[in-house]
Amino acid sequence: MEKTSEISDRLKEHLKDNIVEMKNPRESRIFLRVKKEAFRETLEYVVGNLGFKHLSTITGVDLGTEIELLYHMVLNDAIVLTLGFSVPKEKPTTRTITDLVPSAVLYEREVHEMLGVDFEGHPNLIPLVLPEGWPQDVYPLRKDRQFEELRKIALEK
Amino acid sequence: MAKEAFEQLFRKPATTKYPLQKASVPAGFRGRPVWDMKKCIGCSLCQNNCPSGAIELVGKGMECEIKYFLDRCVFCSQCVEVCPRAAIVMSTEFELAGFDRSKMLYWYKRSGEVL
Amino acid sequence: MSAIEAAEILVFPGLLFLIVLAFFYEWVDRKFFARVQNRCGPLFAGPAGLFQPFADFVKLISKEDIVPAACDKILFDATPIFYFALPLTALFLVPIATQSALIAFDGDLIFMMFIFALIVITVFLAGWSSMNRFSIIGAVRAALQMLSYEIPLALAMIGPALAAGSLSISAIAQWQSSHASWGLWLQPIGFGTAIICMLAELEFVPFDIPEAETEIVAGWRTEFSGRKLALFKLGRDFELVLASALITSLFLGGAQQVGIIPPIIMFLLKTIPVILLFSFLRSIFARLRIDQMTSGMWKYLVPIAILQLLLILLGIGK
Amino acid sequence: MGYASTIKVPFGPQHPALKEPESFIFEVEGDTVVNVTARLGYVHRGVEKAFERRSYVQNLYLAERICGICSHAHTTCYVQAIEELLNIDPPPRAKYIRTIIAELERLHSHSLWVGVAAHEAGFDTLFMYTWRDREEVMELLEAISGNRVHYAMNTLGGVRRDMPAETFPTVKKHLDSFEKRVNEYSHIMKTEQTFLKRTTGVGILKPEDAVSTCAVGPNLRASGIKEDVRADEPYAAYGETPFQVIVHGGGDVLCRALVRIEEMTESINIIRYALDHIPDGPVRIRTPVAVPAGEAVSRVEAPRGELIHYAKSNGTTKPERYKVRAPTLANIPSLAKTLIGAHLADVPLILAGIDPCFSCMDRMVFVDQNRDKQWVWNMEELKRHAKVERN
Repeated sequence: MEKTSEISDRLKEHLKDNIVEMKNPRESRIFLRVKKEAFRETLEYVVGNLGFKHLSTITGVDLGTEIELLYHMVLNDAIVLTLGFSVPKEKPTTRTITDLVPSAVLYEREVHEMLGVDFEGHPNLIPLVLPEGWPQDVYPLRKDRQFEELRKIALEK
Repeated sequence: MAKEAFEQLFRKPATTKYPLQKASVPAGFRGRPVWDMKKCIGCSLCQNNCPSGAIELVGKGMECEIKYFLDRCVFCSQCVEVCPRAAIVMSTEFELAGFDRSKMLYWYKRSGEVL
Repeated sequence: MSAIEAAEILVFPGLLFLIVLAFFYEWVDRKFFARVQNRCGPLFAGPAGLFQPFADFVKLISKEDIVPAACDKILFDATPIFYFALPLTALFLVPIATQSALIAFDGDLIFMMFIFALIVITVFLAGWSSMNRFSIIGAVRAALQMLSYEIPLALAMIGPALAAGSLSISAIAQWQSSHASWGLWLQPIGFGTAIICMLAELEFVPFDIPEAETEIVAGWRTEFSGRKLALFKLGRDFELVLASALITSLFLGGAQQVGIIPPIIMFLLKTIPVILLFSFLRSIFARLRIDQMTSGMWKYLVPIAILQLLLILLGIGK
Repeated sequence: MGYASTIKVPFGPQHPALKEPESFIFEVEGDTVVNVTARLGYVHRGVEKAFERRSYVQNLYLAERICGICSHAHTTCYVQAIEELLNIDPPPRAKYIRTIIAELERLHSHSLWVGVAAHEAGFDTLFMYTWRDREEVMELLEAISGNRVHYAMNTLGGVRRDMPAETFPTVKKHLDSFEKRVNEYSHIMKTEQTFLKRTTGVGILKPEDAVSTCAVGPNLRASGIKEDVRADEPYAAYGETPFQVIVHGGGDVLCRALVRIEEMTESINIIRYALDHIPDGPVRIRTPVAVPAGEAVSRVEAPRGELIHYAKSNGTTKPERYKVRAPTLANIPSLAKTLIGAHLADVPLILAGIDPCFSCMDRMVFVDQNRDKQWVWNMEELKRHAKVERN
């Protein structure tokens, strides 16, 4: 089995200055943030060459002016690579990864409805868990949405 | 399977006749929390730590009274854990369901009476 | 019609007695089923929950009767009555209180088979008329199921008739008592076939395919509520009585007079074990799929039933 | 050509085969499923948003309430993430107790599953037996933790209650009798012909499909892929406990049943080992209220498979972002693969086969914390809602 450090070395070597941030807080955890343009290529490398076949989930984080997308990829059920990049909040669009990892379909839908990120090329980008009739432009997990406001919307509906 | 099923005929039913026959709970069961107002010093730790907002302090310090909302309580016993004076204990009371939420307020007064 | 005849039809062993018996047998079935599963079963209504089926019936009668907008109103109203009346009619053909049934004629066995077919047709119409996806699937399954168990059932019922040389149920029962030999000992294969087919007729596990709860909600009964459902439930209980009574008459010697014991006691003593057998069988299997059920019936049960007939024709089991 | 040859059969939001509200609409041609659409979110409660406005201690109980069956798995995952952020290591005795509770939880979850699967197959007697015997484990959990479902054993920096050594013989006694019962189920499942007929070759998930759809847990292991977070990335006391990862190659519902049954035996052995080797010492250490800024990913093998939590802290007493992905959601894509082409009668079994836990998956009704407003529908509102639904 490959070591966590080996993988991070290989990633460093391959990506060079496309890396925004790379952390290795403990064994079997890698946090890697790349530039938006380099994400697709990185993912192809990670899935194709490093063998990270399992996508655990996609997390979207509202950073204020940007939305960060974190893809938690798992190798051999042991090493978690959290691959992230940011999209601007005004125009949060990125390409879908469903062609590379088919099971991302649900996770992308979830991020889309919760944070309003558009995944170009996604086969069916409709809300996953929010109720029918939920307003189009209300994304609950964005920081500017308050809890009380969301409850009001849910009650009015 | 047939043998297994046949054997059951000569066994006592595993279910109990619950409302007629009281269910027992083990020691350490987390039932409805009960306050001892003689011990309470009004530190408000229980209120601040309660995950479901079931505890409300009325007044301050030694004069405070405790409002406990049974309908919000999740019986986690975090309040028991944080209480510095051990003024809260979890009772073994568990048949707490009801139809009226307004009856589920327990108001612990300083005088020791409970509304 | 004399007063006695009227009393016979309406009270004993007619309508009223049969209703009480139907509730009682449902209770026996439920209680036994529960005990096999290590549960208490009905408990609160009456001693040991004896009145629970009746309480359920009263409760259902008092409930709102919801009629779906899309249903066929006439059929939707009529089928519960048919479903309740058909097994009741059939029960008059079976000897209960005396050695001969209330209505007995040569050929009533054929009439009985006809009623069994009618019951399933009623079920089919009930499901079809409610215009619900689950009901229609259940109705089609019921019809398909009937096609597979009707033949072996008829073959199994013909066995005792051949042995007794009569097509009257009462005559078959009397032939067994006069020969002091039950169909069960003479034709065990036929008895087994009949039990299996009756399980299918009663829609008991493993043949509860038309109303498979976890697949199609309540199958053909999905849309029925209130008093219609109450009638269906009562009809089901009648069917239970009918199945056990028929098995008793054809294979267990029927309601015999043994010494001073009146036929009615013998009838009860014989039908209750049959109910328990049904109850036990339905507790130890998983539900089959409709294709598995159909192919199983045609591949195995029909040849077995024919084998029994051949044995009788060869003189074994007469 | 010109006529519709398929009918749509809805399963849910209310359906006897689904123990929780979730909607599946099957397009059926004859008796064969040709298409399936899932509508999730009926038990969406906004948990992830709620995490952001509670303190770390309060969140502990919120995490527990994501799911009833795997409540311990969620809290374990939560405390692991926060402990990593706090950079503390809980005492070894606490880790052993976490392991014991986790395995007891797996026992009761799997026996619940065996019962549900039997019920879906119309096998109600087995369902009653398994649930009866499950009570034994539930009562054990109640005696250890004080509650049957929400054990509330985990806390930041350890566990809340110690297990006194004098209780061990009782636990072992119950385990012995439960093990006998487990062997009995495995015997019934392997020999009862009607049950075998309903489960063999039903809902086959091929290994390559299992990998490509990112299936997790027993579902994955029944397809012959040997992956188990407990073994591959040990947490709690699993690194010190010997156990086997159960794998079956068939990929059908029967294999999923066998994987779970055999895992139950394995769990009993783990608990026995843990009881024999539990170290002495404290069960918890004090933790600060505020958590330093950072991020952590925590994984746990819940009874249903890999559970992953992501925590991001910002140095205050409340998390910045908390993400939960429950195993059922990960298994939904594989479900679509297995359902298409199945008999309608097999649908409940296949659905049950992944051991769905929809509350877990949907997470998030707005948990009422507002003191004066109550979100309870009165009859009038309900009727109005019903009318709207009908139109």
